[in-house]
Amino acid sequence: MKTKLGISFWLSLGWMVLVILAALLANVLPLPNPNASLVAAPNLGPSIHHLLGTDPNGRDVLSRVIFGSRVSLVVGFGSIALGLLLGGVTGILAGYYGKSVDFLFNSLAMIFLAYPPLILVLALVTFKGHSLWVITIAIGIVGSPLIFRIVRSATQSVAQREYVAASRAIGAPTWRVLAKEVFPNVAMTLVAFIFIAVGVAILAEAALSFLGQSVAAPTATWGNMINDGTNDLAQNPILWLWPSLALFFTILSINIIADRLRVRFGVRDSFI
Amino acid sequence: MGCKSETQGERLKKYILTRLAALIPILLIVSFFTFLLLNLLPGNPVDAICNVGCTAAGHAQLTRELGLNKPILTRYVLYLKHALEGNLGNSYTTDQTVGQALAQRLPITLELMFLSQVFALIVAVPLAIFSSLRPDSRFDRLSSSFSFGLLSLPTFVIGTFLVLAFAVKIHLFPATGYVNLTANLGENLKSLVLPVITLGIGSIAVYHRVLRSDLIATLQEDHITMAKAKGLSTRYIMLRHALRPSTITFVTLAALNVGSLITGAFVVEVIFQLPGIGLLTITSIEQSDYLVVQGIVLVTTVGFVLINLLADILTAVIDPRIRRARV
Amino acid sequence: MEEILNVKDLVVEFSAGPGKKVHAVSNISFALAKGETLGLVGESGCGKSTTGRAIMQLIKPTSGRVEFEGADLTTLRSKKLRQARQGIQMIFQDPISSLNPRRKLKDIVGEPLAIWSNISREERYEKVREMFELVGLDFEASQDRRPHEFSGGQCQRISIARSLMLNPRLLICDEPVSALDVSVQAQILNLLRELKSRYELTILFIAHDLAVVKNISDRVAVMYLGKMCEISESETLYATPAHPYTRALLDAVPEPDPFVERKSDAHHLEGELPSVIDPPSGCRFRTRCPYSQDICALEEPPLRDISPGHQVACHFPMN
Amino acid sequence: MTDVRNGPLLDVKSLRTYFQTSRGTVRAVDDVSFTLESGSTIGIVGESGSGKTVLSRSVMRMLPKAGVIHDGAVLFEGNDITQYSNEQLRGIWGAKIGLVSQDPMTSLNPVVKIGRQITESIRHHLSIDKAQAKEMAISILKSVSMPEPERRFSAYPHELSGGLRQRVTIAIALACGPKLLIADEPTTALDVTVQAQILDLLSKLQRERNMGMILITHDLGVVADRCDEIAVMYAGKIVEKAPTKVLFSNMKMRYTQALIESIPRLSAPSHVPLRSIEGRPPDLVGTPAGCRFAPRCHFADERCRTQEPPLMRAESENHLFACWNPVGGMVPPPKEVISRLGITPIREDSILRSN
Repeated sequence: MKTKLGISFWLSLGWMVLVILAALLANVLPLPNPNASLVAAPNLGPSIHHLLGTDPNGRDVLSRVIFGSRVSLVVGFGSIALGLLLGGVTGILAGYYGKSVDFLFNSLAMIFLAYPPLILVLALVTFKGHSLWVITIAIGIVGSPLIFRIVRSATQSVAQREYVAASRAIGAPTWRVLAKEVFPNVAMTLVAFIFIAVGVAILAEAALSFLGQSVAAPTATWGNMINDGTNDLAQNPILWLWPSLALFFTILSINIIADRLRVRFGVRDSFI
Repeated sequence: MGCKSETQGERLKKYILTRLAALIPILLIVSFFTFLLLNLLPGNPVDAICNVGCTAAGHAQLTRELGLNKPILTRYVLYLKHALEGNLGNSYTTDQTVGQALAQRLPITLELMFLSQVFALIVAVPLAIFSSLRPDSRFDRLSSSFSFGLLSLPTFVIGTFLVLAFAVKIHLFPATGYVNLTANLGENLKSLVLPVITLGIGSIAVYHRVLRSDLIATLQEDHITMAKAKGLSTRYIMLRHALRPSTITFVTLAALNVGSLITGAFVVEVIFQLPGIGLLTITSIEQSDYLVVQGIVLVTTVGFVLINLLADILTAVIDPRIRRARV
Repeated sequence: MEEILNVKDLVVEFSAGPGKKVHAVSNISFALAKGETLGLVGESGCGKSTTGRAIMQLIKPTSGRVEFEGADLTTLRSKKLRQARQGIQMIFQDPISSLNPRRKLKDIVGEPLAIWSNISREERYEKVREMFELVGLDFEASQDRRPHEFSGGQCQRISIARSLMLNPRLLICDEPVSALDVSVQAQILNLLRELKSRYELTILFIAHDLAVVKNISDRVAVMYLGKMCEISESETLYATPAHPYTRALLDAVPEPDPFVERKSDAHHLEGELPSVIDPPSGCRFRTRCPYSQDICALEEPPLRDISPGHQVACHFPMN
Repeated sequence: MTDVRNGPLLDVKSLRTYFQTSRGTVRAVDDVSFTLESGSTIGIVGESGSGKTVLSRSVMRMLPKAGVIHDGAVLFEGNDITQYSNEQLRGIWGAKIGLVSQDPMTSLNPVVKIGRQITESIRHHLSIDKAQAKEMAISILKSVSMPEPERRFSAYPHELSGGLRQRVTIAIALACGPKLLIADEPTTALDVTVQAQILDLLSKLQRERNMGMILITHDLGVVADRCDEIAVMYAGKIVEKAPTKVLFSNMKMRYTQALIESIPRLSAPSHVPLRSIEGRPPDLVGTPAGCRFAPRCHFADERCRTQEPPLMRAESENHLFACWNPVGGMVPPPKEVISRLGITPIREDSILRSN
């Protein structure tokens, strides 16, 4: 029996579609250059020409919010895709084979997990440079041992099920057991966690750029826009508000989507 | 049933000892990787110290002075030897040693993190208990959505919002700055109110959700039905029978959460200009103060590993089954 | 009679932490003749399921030989082993867990053919349809549905259908009816009996219920703590059990008939099952045996013939 | 709440428990009545999904609050406990009604020592001090034949085998000297050799303490020589109820007959085909008109499919059954029809008393 996904799920999905479309079409949309100064007078309020107004440098805020979403989305989805590649594949192998394979990968993951994630990312970014790709890879690497742990434990519980033994008894080769019996059942657990992970990755990037350690200025990111906004908090709080709202609604949507999928797939609510 | 002669206490002691012994190789590997990472990556402390006017000869001499021409393994062993003696090197940019800098900054960050967890637990635990007593009631749904919202709020958004509301608009608390604990306790706490709330809010959401779902699952177990069949009161069952097994995942989670707590602490320190480890890290990175960064990574990592070990021991104390399974 | 399976000195041990070993199966030997059904009984933890899985090579035996149709399965690797295994199939205890919840019934049952034969999809589903009818399932109504929509008994029928797709010679049934209700259990037992005569199957039937085992088996083997205690024709074993453990097992079975007086001399087993990590010396049953003497602790009783076809491992067999 | 009473220890009258789910109303227990005297045992036999566990919880009144509809009365020592407040119920749970549940592996709290799990009940109900409670608990552990009771007192559940754990749950149930013991599949999760020990222990304690016992099981073998009376449940209803020997020798209901014949027996020769019941038990949501067993019954006719058979009395005393085509032909003339759901809901117990 399937539970309904509910209105909150569809609203969240709608918001995500909107954000993704805007990010994809940002170049085509009639927006001024997000990094161009003085496209209009500084510190304008919202108007018909500049829907969200302008910042102290006279840059168009709407344009910056939309272009800023690109960084969040690329880092969020890109890093988790990388994390899945690294952590997901090793997780399935470790969970299914156990023994020495498991020992090897698990020890590696535990070493990675011993580092506080931000420190590791900061170290990587400091020495590799503040480019979008370095940030994405750094967050992906830091996230992969966590994804590994989730996939590994999900695989372990699936591998014990008797249909896996039955498939081996029929004489299925290992790749077939993994592809037809193990993976589809692990994937179910994974989907919900992956969305949460994307949210966490986006938050991580935003925190980095708030600290001035993400993609270098003047590229617009939600994090550095919020940071800029805090400087004028008393005079012009609205500058701080727009990127904060964009970030909040995006993370909320992702969390809601993840939670509804989790309930739908009957996965237990746990962060480990 | 294999070793009935051992008492529970002996088993626990043995468990802790095994875990402590396993800690040494982990710390060695972790510190080596840290060293390797910071040394193999491009970007060189000599470049950082030498400015544009640095000659090639000066460059080479500095490299020799810093011992950077020796093989990496030798350098690691030397670093480790010095580290064990309490010497983590000198900062290039200030006249402090790395050890002094850490000793000055670390207590501030620790106080912030500790207080924020106390705050988070005070709010999250009762919320979770009331939610789990009546899952899907109006209270449960309201508090769940509330924590869902909190979970989606980045620390720096909360922080700046609190500054705007309580410091800029109504001047209730200072927006920035830190008063030393030893100097004036009252002022110290007052200066930490907003940072602690900011940092704690993220933990509230995580703790509430996990403890709630764990309690709900525990309350459905057979042994709870049996406890009810004894005629025990709901309050007693909750405190004596449900909360304790539920704390196991909770403790493990809290330890893992320290990772994101450190991230949060850094951000909070920047917002409120608290002179803790976070602020030190950011400035050191900006100034490529390489030995300071290395020291920070080493200390936080060791601390992180120790906290997770503590959590493991704590779960073994709570759950007698673990002692046997993991030894 | 032609032997189809010959298990010789099978040993399965698992590691249980440093210096500790679980002696799950210790030196088990037995043979199955073509077309016969051997029941394997014992309490939980006696190693009967491990034996079944070790024969199938789902668990690697620590030592010993498993000869199936002349070939020693323990020496075969990967592809060869997979091919040899086609002749042996297995049915598991938990009917729900033995079917992948994400796949459709027709694909679950058709899976063996998808792996081993090159026939087209249509031909494959045609064979699946025939098998569905054989085990009493409606193909049209159920082919596109997933396992959770079916009851335990129906799921067990699906498992049986899947196991028969490759025309196996040997069927290993690991507690196939213990998770089912009595009324459904009878359906499955009857179905197995019918299929056995139709396909001339040899069956290794692993179960803890002695009455169920008696109903379906030609011969019965009793295991205790990883060791074989007694093996015999089923009528002989049930009428004149020679091992004190067999006797105790039989006495413990509650008979669903209030008019059958419970035997006053029935001896119920006292004490606890010893640990498989550190099993008792000599005869493993001696710690709970009412007839145990000094020699039982010192010397392990070998499995020996006490009458034609009746073997027992006891220093002081009954009767 | 007096002990001076004339009625039986337990008198269950037309008990109904329905659950409201998204699929519809599940009629888990549907018009069940029976009585139980002190010192006697009633066996409730049914397959999975027949509602026997819900029945035991309904008798104790231990049901979730939301989405449950109940009706009928449960007179325990003459008082209708369906009218009790939660506070009153907690006063009899553990003190006067003890519960032994199915799986000893999950029914003990894994992180609480065994001693505490026994004493907390004693201390709650009897308000005595810690030392006395410990003494009592150890003597109860002795009475359930627990080896080394003093040492087990401070052990954790995972250190015990399944059989010993079930002894602990029995000790817990008996701690305060209950009048009624409900054993819900007490041996299903145990091996056959341990099962015999536990069942013997239960019967012994029940006789010694003159308790009433409800023994719930799916295994007719378990109830055959340990119950005074047996009630067979099918799809939420009692379909036949009789003293044990009468039920086995002179069953009337076709389901009871099929159930008994489908069990493989040690005394039967090998390779005899078993009587099987085709199909599966009905879904308890929207049960069809007529006899609930009709779709699986070889003897079902038009009437069975359209008209629900009431509980009727057989020739022997205390033997009730619900079947239009009973084994051995229809014995009671139609005027002796005892109850007919929805038409004349006469309670079974009133008929029994008018006997």
